[in-house]
Amino acid sequence: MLPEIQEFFHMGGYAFYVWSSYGLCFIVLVLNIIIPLCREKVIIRSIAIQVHRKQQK
Amino acid sequence: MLRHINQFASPKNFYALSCKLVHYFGGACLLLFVAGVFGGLLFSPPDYQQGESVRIIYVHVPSAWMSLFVYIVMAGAGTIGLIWRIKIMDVIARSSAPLGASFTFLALATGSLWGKPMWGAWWVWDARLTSELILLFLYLGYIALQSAIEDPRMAARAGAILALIGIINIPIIHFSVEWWSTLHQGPTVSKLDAPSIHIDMLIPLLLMALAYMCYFISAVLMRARCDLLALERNSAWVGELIGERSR
Amino acid sequence: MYENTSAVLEAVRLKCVRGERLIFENVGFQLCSGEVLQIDGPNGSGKTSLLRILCGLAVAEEGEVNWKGRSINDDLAEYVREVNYIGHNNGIKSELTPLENLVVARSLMSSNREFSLMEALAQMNLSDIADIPVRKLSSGQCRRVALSRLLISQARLWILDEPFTTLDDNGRHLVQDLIATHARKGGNAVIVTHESLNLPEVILNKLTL
Amino acid sequence: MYENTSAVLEAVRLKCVRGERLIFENVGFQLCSGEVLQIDGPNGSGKTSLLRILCGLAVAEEGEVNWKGRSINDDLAEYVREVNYIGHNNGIKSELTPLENLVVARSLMSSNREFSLMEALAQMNLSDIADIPVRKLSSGQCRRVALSRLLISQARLWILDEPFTTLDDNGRHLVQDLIATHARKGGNAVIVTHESLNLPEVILNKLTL
Amino acid sequence: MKSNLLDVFMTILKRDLSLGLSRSSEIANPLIFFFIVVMIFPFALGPESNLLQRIMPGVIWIAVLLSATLSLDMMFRSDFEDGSLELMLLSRYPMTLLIMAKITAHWLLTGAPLILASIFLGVLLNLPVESLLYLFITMMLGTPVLSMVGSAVMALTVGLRGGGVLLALLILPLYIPVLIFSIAAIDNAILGLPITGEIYILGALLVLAITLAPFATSTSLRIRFG
Amino acid sequence: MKSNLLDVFMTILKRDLSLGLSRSSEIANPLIFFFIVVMIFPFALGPESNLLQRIMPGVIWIAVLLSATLSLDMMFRSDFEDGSLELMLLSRYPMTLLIMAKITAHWLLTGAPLILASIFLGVLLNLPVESLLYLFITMMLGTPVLSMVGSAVMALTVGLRGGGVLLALLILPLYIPVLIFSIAAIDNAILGLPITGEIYILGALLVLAITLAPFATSTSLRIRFG
Ligand code: HEM
Ligand SMILES: Nc1ncnc2c1ncn2[C@@H]1O[C@H](COP(=O)(O)OP(=O)(O)OP(=O)(O)O)[C@@H](O)[C@H]1O
Ligand SMILES: Nc1ncnc2c1ncn2[C@@H]1O[C@H](COP(=O)(O)OP(=O)(O)OP(=O)(O)O)[C@@H](O)[C@H]1O
Ligand SMILES: [Mg+2]
Ligand SMILES: [Mg+2]
Repeated sequence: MLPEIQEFFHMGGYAFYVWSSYGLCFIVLVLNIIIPLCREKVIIRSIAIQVHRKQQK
Repeated sequence: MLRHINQFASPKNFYALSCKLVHYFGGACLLLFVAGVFGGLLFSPPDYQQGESVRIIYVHVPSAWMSLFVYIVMAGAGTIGLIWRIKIMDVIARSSAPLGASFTFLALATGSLWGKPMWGAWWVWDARLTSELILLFLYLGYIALQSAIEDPRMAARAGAILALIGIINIPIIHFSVEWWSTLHQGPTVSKLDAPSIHIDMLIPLLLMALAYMCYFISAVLMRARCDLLALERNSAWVGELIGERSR
Repeated sequence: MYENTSAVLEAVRLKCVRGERLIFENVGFQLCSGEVLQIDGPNGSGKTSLLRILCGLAVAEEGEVNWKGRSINDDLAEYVREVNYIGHNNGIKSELTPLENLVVARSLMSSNREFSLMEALAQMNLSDIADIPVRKLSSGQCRRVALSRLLISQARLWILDEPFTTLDDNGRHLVQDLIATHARKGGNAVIVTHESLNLPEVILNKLTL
Repeated sequence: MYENTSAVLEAVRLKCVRGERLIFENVGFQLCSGEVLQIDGPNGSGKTSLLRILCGLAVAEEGEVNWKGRSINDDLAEYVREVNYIGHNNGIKSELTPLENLVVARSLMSSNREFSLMEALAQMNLSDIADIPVRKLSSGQCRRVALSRLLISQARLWILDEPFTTLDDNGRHLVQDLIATHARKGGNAVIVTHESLNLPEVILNKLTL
Repeated sequence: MKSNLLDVFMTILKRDLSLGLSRSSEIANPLIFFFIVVMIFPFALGPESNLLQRIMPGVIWIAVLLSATLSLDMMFRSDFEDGSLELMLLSRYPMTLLIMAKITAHWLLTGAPLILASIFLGVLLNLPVESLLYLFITMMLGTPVLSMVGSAVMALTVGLRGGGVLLALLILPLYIPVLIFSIAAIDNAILGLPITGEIYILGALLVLAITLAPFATSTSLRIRFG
Repeated sequence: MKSNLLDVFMTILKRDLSLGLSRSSEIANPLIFFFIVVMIFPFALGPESNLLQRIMPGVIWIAVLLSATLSLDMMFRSDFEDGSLELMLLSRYPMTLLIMAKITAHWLLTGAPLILASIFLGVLLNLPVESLLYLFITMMLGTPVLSMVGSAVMALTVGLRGGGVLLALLILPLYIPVLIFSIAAIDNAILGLPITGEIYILGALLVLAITLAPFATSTSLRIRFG
């Protein structure tokens, strides 16, 4: 079992290329999800503050 | 008819609808990704020439396809926004740009990572590679223009025109392999009549392509929602929405 | 000279937002044929923004501008022919002489061919320097060159943004006379200025932002 | 506040030629401590040219300018520290905010460190917009930013070229107050303007070109 | 009315030409820049004349591309800054007409001299006759496209801070198709291969640009003045 | 007084840097322009990788030269137009000091990023280590010279209509030597020949520029305002 897993990760000598492509894709795709999520939070908070102010007035 | 569309495309309705869509497509995307990655890494055979490095195909080709597709979406949405003044379309065009740039970057990066073992160099000045690089610059130019113009309405309309002018490059990228003899792979998958690729590789590849597509839809909607909120921050429906939520 | 309708130019509940800030809201007025509107207000109150909306260079956030009863956006190209806008910027090329500048300006606007360009320049006291490149002129002389466009145009609506800046007293009188004559012929003018206007026999409306 | 000599600033038979044309000749005046000079004259008579000669940016064809009895060209660098020139151009960067602009201006001039920059801006009614890039301000607001340099400088001689352009009434009063206060402290000012100045308790000389 | 339109066209054309001629730098500058870029190459590549011969058409085209980009600035910038553009937008003539005049003037002031300079250089550098001929033909077809695409993009960026280089960033990718097909035509001509395909494509680009550029430009300008 | 001078130097430096950073395009754009120029060459010269490999150092240097020239505009133009330059001339500090700050800021904003970009490209394109090393060294010596010579010439021509020709004519004889010696150094290094001569000359140019440029610039500015 273990050698098989090792072989799988070895990728016939192309480990670096294969895993960094997949890794890069993963990172970029996840970043593109996280960034709008964070931005949404920030925006909602700032709008909430704005709304709050208006209500107080 | 037009009024119908306008009503559907009102920011408020769109915001509500997009929330659902993000969830559906996000879920589909996750499933497809898992299937595609497993299929690609575990169940598909290594290539007889390229060995295991061929597994890069499952991330490279969908990224490359999406990089072209997203540009078309961006230009199309921008044009619709420009002509019919539909705000949603402006927002979608604007949100597509960073995603398209990301896909282009991924196509370039994974292509380089594939090229090093195959051609012995990270980069060769091949027509397709270079034209893909141009595509990246087109996206960056679009983003730069958007950020240089402060008024969002003006920025969206200016961007639409730029994207339209730039669309001339898309066929050039796509057909570059046929027009110039190059190192890069010719059409293998996209020859519709007889794909010259093994079925065991084709299936995970198509799964990944679908996954990318779903990913794009949900990601672009997420971005669009943010932009919409920021744009419409002074309008009544946003006030109500946030007011309810914070209560 | 022009037909006499009521309310040639009408602004209805205009609202202007720049960046994120509300500049003004609910601004409206009506001008009948032959009337002049003076706009005043503190710095930054949106006078220039209002003028740009009136002449169709910018679009109001809300509200509309009507010309002879129709919204100006219905046929902007048509409307624009009736407008003569002179903004903060003079709109003259510093490499060309005043005369050359006027030649270009005349070909762009519905101009009054009878009135010769040299006469126009002479009336603005510019005949001595009609052939010196504008870049070598003083600020007031440049302003005069820009304002001499008023003389050769047949536009019915003049929109002037602080026309008197850097003009000397003689220049101020000249321009006020021009405006008064234009109004007496039935034309309209919308003028931003902090100074008090002296336009005999003309109905002068005021709007303070 | 400053020592009281007679004729702090003196111009002797100045002559100015631009291009080939003689602009003025034989222009001279004397200013004692605490006096203000208003220069007026038709457009193109050489007011701006005269100011640039007075502050050392240009050199007169003939004649000279003396500061405290010495020709300003003897030690231009020294003289220049005592001068605050605000020309037609505002000399502010449109990307920076008013506050940032003042920071730069302060570091360039012999400034009054006690007076905080925010106070200076507040005095010019700019505190609301102290953090908005100047490019987004209206023309009058820009002019105010430029003029707020007067508040933070310790220069003795103010040279102002049409300071009131595009200012509203409030701004005009503010600037006139500033000038009057400066003069009452013994400072000098040379001002080009077509408007009549109202500077209580200050000796106002006039020069017409 | 028709002759009137022509009148206006000619006035604007004359105005822009005389402006360009009066700021003599605006013609000379792109030209000098062009010569510099071309002349730098022998320094960078060493004096191997075979090599130089082979790449010269390409280098000349690159130099043309870059100088055309630099010269774009003069098309709208000063008109924007001194308010002339507002005047034009508010004129009684269709903006597209005025823009066509401006583009024509720009091409006459930059494109045409660049073509002459290229041919001059080509002769000087002993390029083969085919190269020269097709250099000329592709430039006649290509440089107007550069001016037109340039006007549209310039209109988008005029008045933006940092607009000069933003322009370069936006425009060079758009110029590349012209470059690709021109070079392909020249290379094929030297090798004796057919080139009608490339020439057709260049012609099509030109027609496309002529029909679309004035509209794109005037729309862009209206947008910028929003 | 001394610390005061340093203060002013730093204020101006900071001002120019923050101006440059706030118009982020002013840093990013020359960089992107640089990449685009390099990228265009394969289109024009065909994809023969040997040829491209051989001329890449030269192409990179040319691209640096062009982007440096383009970015010169930002050094004085806007200061001239909005009157800030007059303010500086009338300030109580020596103009040379202020100019040194401006030049430093300009180099930090354009020269330094361009060097990094060149090295990045060099690595990506598999340039041999010697090429890379000497590309780096010659750029460290050369780009400040470009900024300084540029500032002096720019000062002479700022605000002059038609100053552009003058700019190109004056700047060329001063830029070309930098290019020639840099490329000679790189070529020799690849061939294993001695290169101290070239490096010395570049160093001498740098020292000369540092000592003379601020004075030349401030004199030019005074003349321009005379
Ligand atoms: C930086 C390097 C690379 C870039 C920028 C790049 C770019 C692209 C692009 C844009 C496409 C989509 C073309 C279209 O749909 O019209 C594509 C497809 C493809 N690429 Fe690459 N590529 C690179 C390297 C490689 C390498 C090294 C290989 C394999 C040896 C490769 C194999 C493929 C394959 C098989 C396709 C699918 C072709 C099809 O059926 O449409 N690529 N690439
Ligand atoms: N760069 C120049 N070259 C040649 N002549 C010039 C130049 N600048 C101005 N002049 C001329 O010098 C004269 C004086 O100009 P100046 O700007 O000093 O006038 P001014 O009194 O300030 O006028 P204004 O009230 O219009 O500001 C003008 O007649 C003008 O034509
Ligand atoms: N480009 C811009 N972006 C954002 N806000 C702007 C912009 N231009 C002007 N503003 C803001 O809009 C407001 C109105 O500006 P406007 O130029 O219309 O004022 P104004 O009444 O003409 O003032 P002034 O008397 O100073 O000329 C100002 O408060 C200004 O800060
Ligand atoms: Mg205003
Ligand atoms: Mg003046």
